[in-house]
Amino acid sequence: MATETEGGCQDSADKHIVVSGKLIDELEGLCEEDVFGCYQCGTCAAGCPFMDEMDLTVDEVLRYVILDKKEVLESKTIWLCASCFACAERCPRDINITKIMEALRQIVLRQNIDETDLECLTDEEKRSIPQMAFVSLFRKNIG
Amino acid sequence: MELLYYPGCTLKTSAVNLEESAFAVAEALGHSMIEMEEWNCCGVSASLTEDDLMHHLAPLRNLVHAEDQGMDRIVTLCDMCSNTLKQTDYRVREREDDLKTLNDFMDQENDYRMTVSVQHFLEFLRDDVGWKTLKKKVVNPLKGVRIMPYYGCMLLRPREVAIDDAEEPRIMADLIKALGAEVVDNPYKIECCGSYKTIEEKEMTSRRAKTISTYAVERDADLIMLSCPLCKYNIDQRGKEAELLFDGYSQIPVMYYTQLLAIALGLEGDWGFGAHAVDPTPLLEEKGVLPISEGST
Amino acid sequence: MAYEPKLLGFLCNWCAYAGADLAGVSRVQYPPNMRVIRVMCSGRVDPLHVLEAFRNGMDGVAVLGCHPGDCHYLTGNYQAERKMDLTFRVMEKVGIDPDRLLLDWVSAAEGQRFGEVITDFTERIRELGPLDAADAGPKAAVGEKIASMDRIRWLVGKERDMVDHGNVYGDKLDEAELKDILWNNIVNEYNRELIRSAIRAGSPATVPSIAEAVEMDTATVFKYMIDLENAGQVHMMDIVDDDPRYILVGEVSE
Amino acid sequence: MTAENKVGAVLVVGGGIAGMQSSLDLANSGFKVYLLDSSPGIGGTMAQLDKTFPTNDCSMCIMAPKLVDVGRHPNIELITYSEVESVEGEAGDFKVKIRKKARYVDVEKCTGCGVCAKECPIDAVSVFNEGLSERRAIYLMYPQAVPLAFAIDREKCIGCGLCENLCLADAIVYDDKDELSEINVGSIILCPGFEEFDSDQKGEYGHGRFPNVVSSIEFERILSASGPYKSHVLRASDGKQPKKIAWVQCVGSRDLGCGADYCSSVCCTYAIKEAVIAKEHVPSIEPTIFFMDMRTFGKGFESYYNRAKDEYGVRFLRCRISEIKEDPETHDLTIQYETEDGQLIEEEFDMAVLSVGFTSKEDSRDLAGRMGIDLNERGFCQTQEECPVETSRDGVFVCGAFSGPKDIPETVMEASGAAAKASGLISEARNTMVERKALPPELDVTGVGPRIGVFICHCGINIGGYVDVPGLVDYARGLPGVVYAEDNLYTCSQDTQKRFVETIQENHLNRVIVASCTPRTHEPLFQATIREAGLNAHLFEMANIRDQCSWVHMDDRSTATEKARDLVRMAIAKASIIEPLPMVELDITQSALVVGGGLSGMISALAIAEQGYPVDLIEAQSELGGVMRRIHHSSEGMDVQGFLRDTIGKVDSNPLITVHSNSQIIDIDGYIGNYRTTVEQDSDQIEIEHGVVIVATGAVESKPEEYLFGEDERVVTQLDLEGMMAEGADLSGKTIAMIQCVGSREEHRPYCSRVCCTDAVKNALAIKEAHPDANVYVLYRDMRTYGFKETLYERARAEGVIFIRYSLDRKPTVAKGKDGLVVGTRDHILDMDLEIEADLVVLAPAIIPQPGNADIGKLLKVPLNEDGFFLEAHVKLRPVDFSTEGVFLAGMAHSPKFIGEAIAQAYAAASRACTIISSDKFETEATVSSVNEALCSGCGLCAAACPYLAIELVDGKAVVTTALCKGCGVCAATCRSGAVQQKGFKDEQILSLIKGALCEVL
Repeated sequence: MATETEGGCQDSADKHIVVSGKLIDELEGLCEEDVFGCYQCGTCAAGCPFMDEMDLTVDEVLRYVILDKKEVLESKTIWLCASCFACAERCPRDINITKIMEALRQIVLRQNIDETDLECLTDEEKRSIPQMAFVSLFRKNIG
Repeated sequence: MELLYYPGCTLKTSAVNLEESAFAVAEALGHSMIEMEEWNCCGVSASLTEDDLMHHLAPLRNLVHAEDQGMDRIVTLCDMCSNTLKQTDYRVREREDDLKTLNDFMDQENDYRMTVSVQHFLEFLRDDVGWKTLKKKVVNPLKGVRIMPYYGCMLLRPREVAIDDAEEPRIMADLIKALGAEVVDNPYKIECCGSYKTIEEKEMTSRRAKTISTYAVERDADLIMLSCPLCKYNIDQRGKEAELLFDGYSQIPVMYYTQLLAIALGLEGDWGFGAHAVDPTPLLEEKGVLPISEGST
Repeated sequence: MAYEPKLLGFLCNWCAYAGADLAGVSRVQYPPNMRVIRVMCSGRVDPLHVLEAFRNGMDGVAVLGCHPGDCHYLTGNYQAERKMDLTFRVMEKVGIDPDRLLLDWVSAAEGQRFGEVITDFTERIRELGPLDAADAGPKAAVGEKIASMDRIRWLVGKERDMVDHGNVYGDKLDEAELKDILWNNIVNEYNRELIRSAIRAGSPATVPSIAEAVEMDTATVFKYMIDLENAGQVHMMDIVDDDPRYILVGEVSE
Repeated sequence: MTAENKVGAVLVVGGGIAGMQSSLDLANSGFKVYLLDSSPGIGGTMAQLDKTFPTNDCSMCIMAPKLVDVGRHPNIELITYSEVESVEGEAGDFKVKIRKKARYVDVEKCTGCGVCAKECPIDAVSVFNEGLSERRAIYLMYPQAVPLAFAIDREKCIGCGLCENLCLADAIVYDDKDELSEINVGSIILCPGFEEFDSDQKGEYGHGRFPNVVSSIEFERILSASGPYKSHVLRASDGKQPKKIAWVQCVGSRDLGCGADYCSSVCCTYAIKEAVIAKEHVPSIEPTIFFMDMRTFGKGFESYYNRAKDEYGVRFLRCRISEIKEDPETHDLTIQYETEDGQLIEEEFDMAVLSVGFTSKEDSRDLAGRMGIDLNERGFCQTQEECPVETSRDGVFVCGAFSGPKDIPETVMEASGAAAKASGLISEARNTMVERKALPPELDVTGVGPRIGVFICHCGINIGGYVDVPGLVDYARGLPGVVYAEDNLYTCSQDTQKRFVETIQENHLNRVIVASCTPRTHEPLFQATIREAGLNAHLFEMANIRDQCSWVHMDDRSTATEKARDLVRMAIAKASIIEPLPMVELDITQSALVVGGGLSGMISALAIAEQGYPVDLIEAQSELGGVMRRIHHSSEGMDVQGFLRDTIGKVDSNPLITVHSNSQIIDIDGYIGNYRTTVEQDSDQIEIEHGVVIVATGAVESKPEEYLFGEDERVVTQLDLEGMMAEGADLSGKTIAMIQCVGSREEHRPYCSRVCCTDAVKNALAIKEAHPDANVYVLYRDMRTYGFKETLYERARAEGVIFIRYSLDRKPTVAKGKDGLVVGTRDHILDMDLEIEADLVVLAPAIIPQPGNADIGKLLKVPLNEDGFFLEAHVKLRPVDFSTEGVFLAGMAHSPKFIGEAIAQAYAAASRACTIISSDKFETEATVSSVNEALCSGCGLCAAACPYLAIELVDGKAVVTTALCKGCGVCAATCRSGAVQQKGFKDEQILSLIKGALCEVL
């Protein structure tokens, strides 16, 4: 971590995530949310502050899980989620979407594929950004 | 009265000005903040997976240390600490078996007897001090200062740990009125500031800061009041950087509620404005709430 | 030439008027500015009389009656108290300084005190200066309109009864609550009158233009427009680029 | 409970449209009705509505006739501003304690003039106008309220006594107390209605904080002409006319966040109505509706939705928004939504309307608790699909929104249904508590010159304040034929009416003129009084010198008086030549003919038999049951085949019901009360006499012509699937793809078959329960599992059934694959092609009308609508009647519906039929047409003009069937030779009115 390799930091390597059975069974232990309860009303997407940067919209992520399309684990969206709970509070089906996003992240992290690599940060930033940001980031993005 | 204070990491480093102003305010109101003897990282951010009890250990230890000191309440300044501690407190109260596992696992510490509650400093001002008494203590009312309250999400969501109405919070608006300033209501006050995304998604956080601050500028607010050090960094620092991304955009100052409270109570001190990307001093002087001190930047 | 305030005094026959005579007999000297009207009881003085006085150019009005409990007609002075309370409120609302009205009690034996009361009142009005008729005239007229409304005179008339003996259901009312209801009616009627005069000044008028003229927010003005339309005093003539335009209706011109 | 001590009266709790309909049915079938309402006037929520879908009729215009009928029906006793305290006893004999709350106004004396409210110093929020405007402490709920009487809101009133001082009718009663009374009834109908969801609970939409966010019921008041804004569409923040209005659907429905796991059924359609009506009021308005599934499933609703989209340009956006933001300065609103292809858009709106759902009322729940009525867990009254109008307690019935969210047609059907059950229970006690006033014999006025009495009313100051009434009396005294004239303060008050009778008899008057308010509400009252004085009711004429004279010329007294003089003179001119009109009575064959032996036919037959009247049930096939024979389990878990078996058993064993199977109707002759029908049963013909006809011919499943149906036996319909599963088909491990809207909601058939979504979900659940490892996909356009059926949709998703939406322009494809069938479609969220390897494809075909409807229609002279179903008299308020008197409609012949709804409508048809056959006499209209044969040239013009076929040519002369004649007078105006005249409105009478209006001296 000491040397700051300007060129060294590149986007995280393409991950080869292995998921044997159905996604919904993988999620079983991690969160007991009734993903199938979703009727694609779009409220979560309409209320998410980070939708512009997301490759999959929030309801598309849920749809991937329902249709068991494993590519959802490679999407940028699950890492962009800042766990602000706006979607969970507003979902008419009372599904805690924030927990589902965390569970999806955990599936990847528990195959010890880390999302974050701190090379890209300048020293100055390491000093000025509040520690709570780093602690949160490590907890969320590193297995 | 004596308040058992849980600082958390950031309050000791980049948010020292929040701590100092809070200490000064507490004292001026006749209370003393006593830092916990034993405290460790609050375990931000709360783990949301069902099977992960491990990450609740850190916050639980803090609750146990408070019980050891014989106190029934922890006061926090940082929104994220308050949220994380409350979520763990809520979970162990809801599920005794988790508490039992955690208690059995902790061999050095005593068992958590659920006698401690977690209170954010804003809640303390509202519930224990009360706006009326606060208003009486204000000697230097912030007359003519238009302040936009910004709550972020950690104080209001998830609903089990909210300190106010999640859709229409009033706690900061009441505080601003008590300080004699004008409230600039706004629809962005409960939208996320970008939180820890600021590390890897700098532009996104700058855009968030610009959206929130532009609204304030259009309503000719003078400054944004908030309570969380990470929100402060994202809107203040990333907002300043947004000036490079969007020409013609200028970031308005951001302040902690404790700094404004200290000024209103007429306390002496420099409140650590140096740590702000946009120094609020010129504005405060122009509004006549701060004495024109020579040589200030 | 120094400003000499024009004053009017209503003196109740049994106490204040007698007090004034006693002052005369005792050669008590007091300024000559006040013209006196003798009434049998201070309770006879109608708010409209006071407002009419201001409308016609008086700078100050005094109503002097018996001390509470001394009234020859038992409760006349209590009625005066309530009627003048209404007058103070109306004056405050329409923008005539309530200090220009004095309500006081002078007994038949207080000749000396009568002189002092008159002298102090004259000085008070001299300080306040003359009442500009052009400005106060229309204000007093609006005040009279309010003070002559059925429901307001009924509330004032029944106030004592309802507070001391109880209303039609037999329960005694809390005075402060009754005062709020009275004040609420005065404010509403005044605001409606303001709005009517704003429309009169520039008809047809839109809600935003009225709001600006009467310095009220558009939501409140709109709420009053609904009341006025239901009462048949205002009519929505048409809607021009999304702004309804209102005209006065059934206005019997003074 | 023996027949003797059954009480012939019914208590109806709740005076909304449901309470009014059941009360009228019961009162017209010979039962005493106590109609109780907790508010000062009846009318319920419908009174608050502006227009109603799908016809856009003004709600008050279609409800007012029922309001007035209920208000003055001799068998209905109105108990307003009252609550039920307790109910003792059992079915047939209940003792009900009632608390009549102190109203502080004497209902008999108050005439509703409103002088008191004008001056009352208290401001209170008008609940009727949903807080958009204010009312006083003394208030009238709405201008057309019945009874038209004010009430004092005791909490708000400060007791200052001003209203008593102002009231001319001396109707104020300050020492009014609550009264406890007890009534004895045979059965009880609960229809207390519902409450709108309080949208303040959805903080994210800002109702209660943002002035420009209103609820849908508030918007109804905004649209209403009697509403606070006089029907101008304005917004509260600045009174401006909004340009962009957003409707937000599912506020408080389909939302676990506020404990509502059901759909409120009506919000989609009423939102479309509000958008369309707003657009009609203000063409510049741009309405947008944010929705999840567009649930326009009722009769005529789908084409209503299409017209809104195509003709009115209402924009439909399929996204449930997360919040509404407001700019605190301008109060404009911003809504962020996700488009169907995943883009996030932020858009500004001037105003937002929250389509709030239904919740149960708190005091209805308390009442049910006190009466021991079971509620379901959502607080609505628990009912069974076998009989949706019965509660858990014997003798207590339910209708309307108290048993669940429903729209007005279904409410009216359930109301008549509840009336059928309530009266069926006590049919032996019919006519026991209903007294027909003994009337003196009618005075014979033939040959006696006119002796006219003129009664002119002050109506407090409503007339007297603006018209010189005493002057009018002197003027009338001078006119020819007038022998008596007087004025009184309130002519319609009880005491004046008593004096009326004496005055007529003392002065031997044989014509009566009353100059007062509108004949529409008061003519029957005065006619009944003069009939009690021995005069024929039609020797009477009114002059409307209030609603159309004093009230509308307030600022010009002289012209008002002059106009009043003209109106009185006109009435007097006609009075001299009016004639007594005999009340024609027809005798009724007290029996019914039911066409169609399906579920609806059988239920209505049983209901009529329960009332004690014989029924002939005509069934084309050999056995009863109709399409229900192919249904094995219902969406609410009812044992369908078991219920069908024991219903058929009841029909066969009922002595009053004669079943004619394998029978065809050859001819139906006659009219109401006197029908003769020829029925052919395997070659021999029999003739049946009966009084009424109930059409219950049902409907059939159409044959799909797409998705390889008929070409591959693995493509079946939902009914086939039910049959297969009943025979235990093994579907474990199989993949089943269901396709909805096959033939429905298409260009050539623009209606929704209503039941297929729930049917598909029901069958999908059945498959999953039997074979958990089966994969079930449902391809749909809008999931229309409305009402409490939403929970089925929940359970299906929870069981892992996958729902994929398709649009009309991208229909799924079915092709033969290697071993299974390949169903191709596109995922609506991912916008990605999907292929399903299906072992079985199940289609939901459209439900189409019986082919034979056209012939039955011709025989009964009743019309069909453009979709081929029968056209009822009025889609909203007479859903089971035909415009031709005496013919009624039930079941799927009306439109596709569920088993429970068909049963409710069957009972309703029976109740409506019994209003006619429950008495042997039928009083026809008096002002019917008559033909002077000497002048009639038999040209047939009159017959062509009559919409009711009440006048026809018989051997070259026009003949009127008085029973069918509704008294409109069109034939008289069409006749070329003056042969046809309308009694009471003869040409000479109308001409006399014209002459009276013009010349000063008659």
